[in-house]
Amino acid sequence: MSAPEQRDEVEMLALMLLIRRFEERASQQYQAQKIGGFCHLYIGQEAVVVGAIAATRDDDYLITAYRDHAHALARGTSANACMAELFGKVTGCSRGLGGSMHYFDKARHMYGGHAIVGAHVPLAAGIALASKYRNEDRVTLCFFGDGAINQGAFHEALNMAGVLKLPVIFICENNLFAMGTSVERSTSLKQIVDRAEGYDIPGFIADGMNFREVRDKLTEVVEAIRQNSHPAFVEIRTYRYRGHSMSDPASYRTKDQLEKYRLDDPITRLRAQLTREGKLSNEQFDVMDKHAKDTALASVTFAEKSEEPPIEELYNYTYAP
Amino acid sequence: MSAPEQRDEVEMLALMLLIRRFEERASQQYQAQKIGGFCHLYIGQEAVVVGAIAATRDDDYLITAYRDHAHALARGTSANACMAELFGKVTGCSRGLGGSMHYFDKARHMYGGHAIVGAHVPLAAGIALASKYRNEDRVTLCFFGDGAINQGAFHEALNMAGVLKLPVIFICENNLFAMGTSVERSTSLKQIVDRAEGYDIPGFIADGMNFREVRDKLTEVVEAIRQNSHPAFVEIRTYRYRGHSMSDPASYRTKDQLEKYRLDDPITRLRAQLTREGKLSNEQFDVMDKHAKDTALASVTFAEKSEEPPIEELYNYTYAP
Amino acid sequence: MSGDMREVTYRQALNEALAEELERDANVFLMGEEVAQYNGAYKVSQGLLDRFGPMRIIDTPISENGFAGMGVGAAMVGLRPIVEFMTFSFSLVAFDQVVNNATNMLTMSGGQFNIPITFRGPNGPAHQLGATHSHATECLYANFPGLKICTPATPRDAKGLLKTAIRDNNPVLVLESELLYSSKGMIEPADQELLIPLGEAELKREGSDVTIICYAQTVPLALAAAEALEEEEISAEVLDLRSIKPLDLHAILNSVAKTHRVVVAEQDRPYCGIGSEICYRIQKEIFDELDAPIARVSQEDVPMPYNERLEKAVLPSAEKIVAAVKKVCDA
Amino acid sequence: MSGDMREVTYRQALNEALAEELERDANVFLMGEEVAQYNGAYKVSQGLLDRFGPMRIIDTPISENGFAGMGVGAAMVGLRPIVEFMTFSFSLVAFDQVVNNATNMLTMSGGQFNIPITFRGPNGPAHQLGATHSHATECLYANFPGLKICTPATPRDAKGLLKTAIRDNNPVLVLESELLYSSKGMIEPADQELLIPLGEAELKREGSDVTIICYAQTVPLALAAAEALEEEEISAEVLDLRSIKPLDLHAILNSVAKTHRVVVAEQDRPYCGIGSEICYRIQKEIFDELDAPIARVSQEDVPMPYNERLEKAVLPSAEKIVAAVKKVCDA
Ligand SMILES: Cc1ncc(C[n+]2csc(CCOP(=O)(O)OP(=O)(O)O)c2C)c(N)n1
Ligand SMILES: Cc1ncc(C[n+]2csc(CCOP(=O)(O)OP(=O)(O)O)c2C)c(N)n1
Ligand SMILES: [Mg+2]
Ligand SMILES: [Mg+2]
Repeated sequence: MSAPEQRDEVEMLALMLLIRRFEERASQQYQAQKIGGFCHLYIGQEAVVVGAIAATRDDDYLITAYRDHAHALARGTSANACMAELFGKVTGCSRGLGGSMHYFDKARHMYGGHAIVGAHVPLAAGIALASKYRNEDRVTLCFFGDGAINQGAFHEALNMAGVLKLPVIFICENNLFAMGTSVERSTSLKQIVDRAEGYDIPGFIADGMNFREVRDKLTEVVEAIRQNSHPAFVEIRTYRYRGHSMSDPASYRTKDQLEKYRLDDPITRLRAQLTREGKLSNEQFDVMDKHAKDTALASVTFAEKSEEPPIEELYNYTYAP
Repeated sequence: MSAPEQRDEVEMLALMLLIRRFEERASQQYQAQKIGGFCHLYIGQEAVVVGAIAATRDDDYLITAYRDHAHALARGTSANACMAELFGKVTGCSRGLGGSMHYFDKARHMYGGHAIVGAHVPLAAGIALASKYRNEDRVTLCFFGDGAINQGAFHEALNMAGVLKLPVIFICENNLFAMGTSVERSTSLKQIVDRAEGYDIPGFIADGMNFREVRDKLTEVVEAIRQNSHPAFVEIRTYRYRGHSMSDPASYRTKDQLEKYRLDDPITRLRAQLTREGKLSNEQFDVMDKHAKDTALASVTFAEKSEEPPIEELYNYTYAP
Repeated sequence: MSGDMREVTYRQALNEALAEELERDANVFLMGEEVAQYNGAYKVSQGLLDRFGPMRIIDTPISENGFAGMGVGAAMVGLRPIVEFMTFSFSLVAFDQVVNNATNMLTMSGGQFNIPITFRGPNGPAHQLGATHSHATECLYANFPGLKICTPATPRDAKGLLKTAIRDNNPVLVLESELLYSSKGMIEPADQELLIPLGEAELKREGSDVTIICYAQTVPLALAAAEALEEEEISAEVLDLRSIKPLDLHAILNSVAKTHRVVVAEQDRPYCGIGSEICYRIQKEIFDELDAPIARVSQEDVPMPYNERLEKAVLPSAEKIVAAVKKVCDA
Repeated sequence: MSGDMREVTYRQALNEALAEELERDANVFLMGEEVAQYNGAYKVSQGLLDRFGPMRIIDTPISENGFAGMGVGAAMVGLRPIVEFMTFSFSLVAFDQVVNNATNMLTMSGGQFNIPITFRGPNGPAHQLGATHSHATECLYANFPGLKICTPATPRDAKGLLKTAIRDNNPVLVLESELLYSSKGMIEPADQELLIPLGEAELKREGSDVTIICYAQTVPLALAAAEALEEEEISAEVLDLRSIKPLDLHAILNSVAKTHRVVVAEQDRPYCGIGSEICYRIQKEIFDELDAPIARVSQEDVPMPYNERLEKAVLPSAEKIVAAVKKVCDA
């Protein structure tokens, strides 16, 4: 099962690298207090969104929660626009008004960056409704965490997506924790994917540390949806290396657990696969990584040099003309 | 499987008769404009709540939605107090302040009568939490309609009841419609009970036109819970003969469907069973029925003669001392 | 105005507005509980399913938060959803979607996503529906920047404001009144476009001694009060706000500058109610014009009781407005 | 007062209040996201799980509406739940349970079921959290009869009000402030019972020229403003409401009767905000005592932007209060 026009794997690896290097820089800048508010890093989960990108078209819709830097970058939003947003600059992807949790890029069909847990899931159903309304074969990718599945909004959206047969994929990025609460402590279920049964929606599982598995599973799901509009639910098992947000020491989990996942790193794995298959040399990888690092570093300079949104703009975004 | 102290079936039949006759009177008084607001009749569904009463103890908790006359009567609230409530009189079970949708009887552990669809389901989980907190073996019976299962509050409550292993039975009175919307049009599921799987909660089905089946199924569930605290979900399939509320002509359903269920009437069926088994003569039944009718009629007189809540009470129920 | 004015009900006026806008713009659709096959719990959407089909008139489950959010999502893609709340009391379970997602999106996205959505349905107490079903939500929603709110009191305003709301590029709440659905009024011929701008109050009656500021259900009460006051030789001006947000402060100040006395007749509860805000605005702008403290007639600050007599004691009424006006005029 | 006063943080004061009430009454328990194993997102519940165990300190899923409702249900049976909202911004997804079930139950049941529940957590804007995470909810909740609301600004008030709230037989919102958690203040010794009644304002500073009415986050701002004004020879009285509902109108009127000039400094948004209501009440009761229109310093009426400079422009500040006072004193 492969998508008609599957994306180049080396490019996808480069994307994962960019995401990681970008967030490492963001983390550093946050610690240097150049960035305010909350900041949630995606490091460790890169194969999830990049796998999804590899399985979909550029005009498919994407929406996610507040751990959203990767999703924008994966959609092609520039590192400059992403870093500038963290700095609250007018050159940011949300003009500095949204911040880390609210990345938006309408032109690239990145529909946010949403900070109320679970509340964007109905939005995804609505976007998918619009596809159906207009008779387009575009699929909506809706990402959320394992903690979000216990919100009422999630439930209502899944049921309606099922009733209306909407072309939306609910992608649960199960990183085992919602802040300090493990899935077992928050969720009455043997495994998360079982919740899809309560809505008669087909459910799938993929290993989120494995780019190819994510891509292939989603490719299959996307193709089925394009043929015959319906929702699907995919539980992708992954892990965040960092704390919940920059201020969380993550003392609720063991070093061993973290180490186990680090050894299963999605970037290392895809790199090894490509190297083994002769598609990527070490030199090529180093060039890619340097490029990612340079791009991330350059984005900091860009953000620093950018202007703040003018104070006269204060009232410009409350109402549309 | 029978409850240790199962209730007398003839008494249970008498209770079903009282509920029906009471509501027939209520309907008449509503049409005569003696009753205001909304008024939702339970006629046709009597075996559900009476079956549940037959399976539980007097000190178990009960909570339901706005179609609640039967639930109070089944708990032993007097017809007088119930009718007076409809008339908005101070002798009503909620002092005339609640009305048809808000029957309460704390002494009999009737925890309401709740009018926001789905919103009482978390209350039920909280009541059950209190049982567990106090280490009591009391079970909470939480009734709601098929329409309520698509509310976020329902979802959040079921998950938490599962996580905390609360002694609560979620009883879905599936009467096929939520106002004019059939279950198929509102709910993405093959059958309602399947939703319990999404919370890893044991699910059961019972025929709500059959008193004995409801009682026996619930007896089984209640015993399991008393032994080992946990939630359960029971879909009880039933039918309301009348419209959604007094103002609904119910033109969304066929005469045939209604007729089919009327032929399966829960009162007629239990009566026939008891008669066949030699436990009830026609004369006894007639006496019982007359008693039910008299009680209902007397409740109207009582309600009419009762006082309205004094206007000085207006500010008495906003805050407790 | 050309053509003959005709008499329609408030309900019918709303129905016309929906039909005309659905006809005019293929991006417009209606969604809510019982709006399609049942033709609306209060029959506002009568006939629309037959005319526009199930893709544009969509029945939903009882999932207010979910379908409100679905509306917002569809609006992000450029559709123009009309979301019916069976009543705005039920919008309280959808509060988050309305006050966070609909209103904040434009700001949070740095101007990329405006949300052209209309939320509509009956608002405010009806008759003996009890505490949970009688909420007047206007003052709650008014606190949120990004929302517009209108409150039609007549069939003409109902049609004109709803049409404008649907065409607005922002989230607009059209707060109707169950008690007014069957009321009648004159309105332009069906073939004549009727649009009433948001944010324009209307003098429903001129007067010189006192200004009664009102909206929605309190408009007929204020008019009745004004009539009664005439007999006592008090000339009351009745200003119907029509929109709560934006507020037509200009019209308010003009009237107050003329009468120097104000009674705000509002259908909501008093604490942080619409009247509180209006009072602040007036005293801020033209403190010296006031000859007496501003009086308010609102609900009493108690949960709505079911009993009819107590309910009446809680609600604003023409009598209470008359009494308030007299007190203000005596001051 | 016996014993020595001591210095504690606002966070620690809240923690003491929780521990003391948990100790005192076995019916009291605490429930919310991350309150137990994580010791609280803002560490207010530090150490409580260890001390009171998992039946009384309960971690919940991210299901605010669900666990708020669970709290109400438990309260119906006579338990005294303390429900923590990680922030009151998230209480908006639980709005229905708070404003319908907690508040209306006593009325709807004809007096049978009172709801002795405390909802607590940080409220109001913190720092660069953006539009959805910066809500000041006091004016929304104030509209609902049946609720009581307090807004401590100091460690002493935090402890005393929270303890009183937990013992109250009604639903009480204790609206804390994230920005104040680490602030310090003097407080009675730990072995001395500290209860502060709901509905009693406190003069945090005496003055004669103008009354600055404030609460929660605006108390330190008002005090700073008063200090700055002293240099300009304006003597400002700072009245900390401490409770929003019931409102200590008596204290307000007393102060205004003395100073004749008022600035309300509030942390919420302006439209139908707390200041609107206070303005209405003052002018209603002592219209003639006012020598100038009442001024307000509140948020600007826009969704909260992330950018720090714009956020600052939206928020109330000591400088803005100073400016408002000067204007009022010039009038
Ligand atoms: C309604 C709501 N409640 C609480 C929060 C605070 N909060 C932010 S993220 C989070 C945990 C979410 O965990 P999960 O969904 O698993 O996503 P992850 O952080 O693991 O990506 C919580 C509790 C919130 N933003 N919104
Ligand atoms: C949140 C909310 N939305 C809508 C309503 C209006 N409403 C009252 S009952 C009802 C239908 C409920 O159907 P169901 O749950 O199947 O119960 P039944 O009436 O069949 O007993 C609706 C939509 C409400 N009371 N609360
Ligand atoms: Mg997670
Ligand atoms: Mg039903």
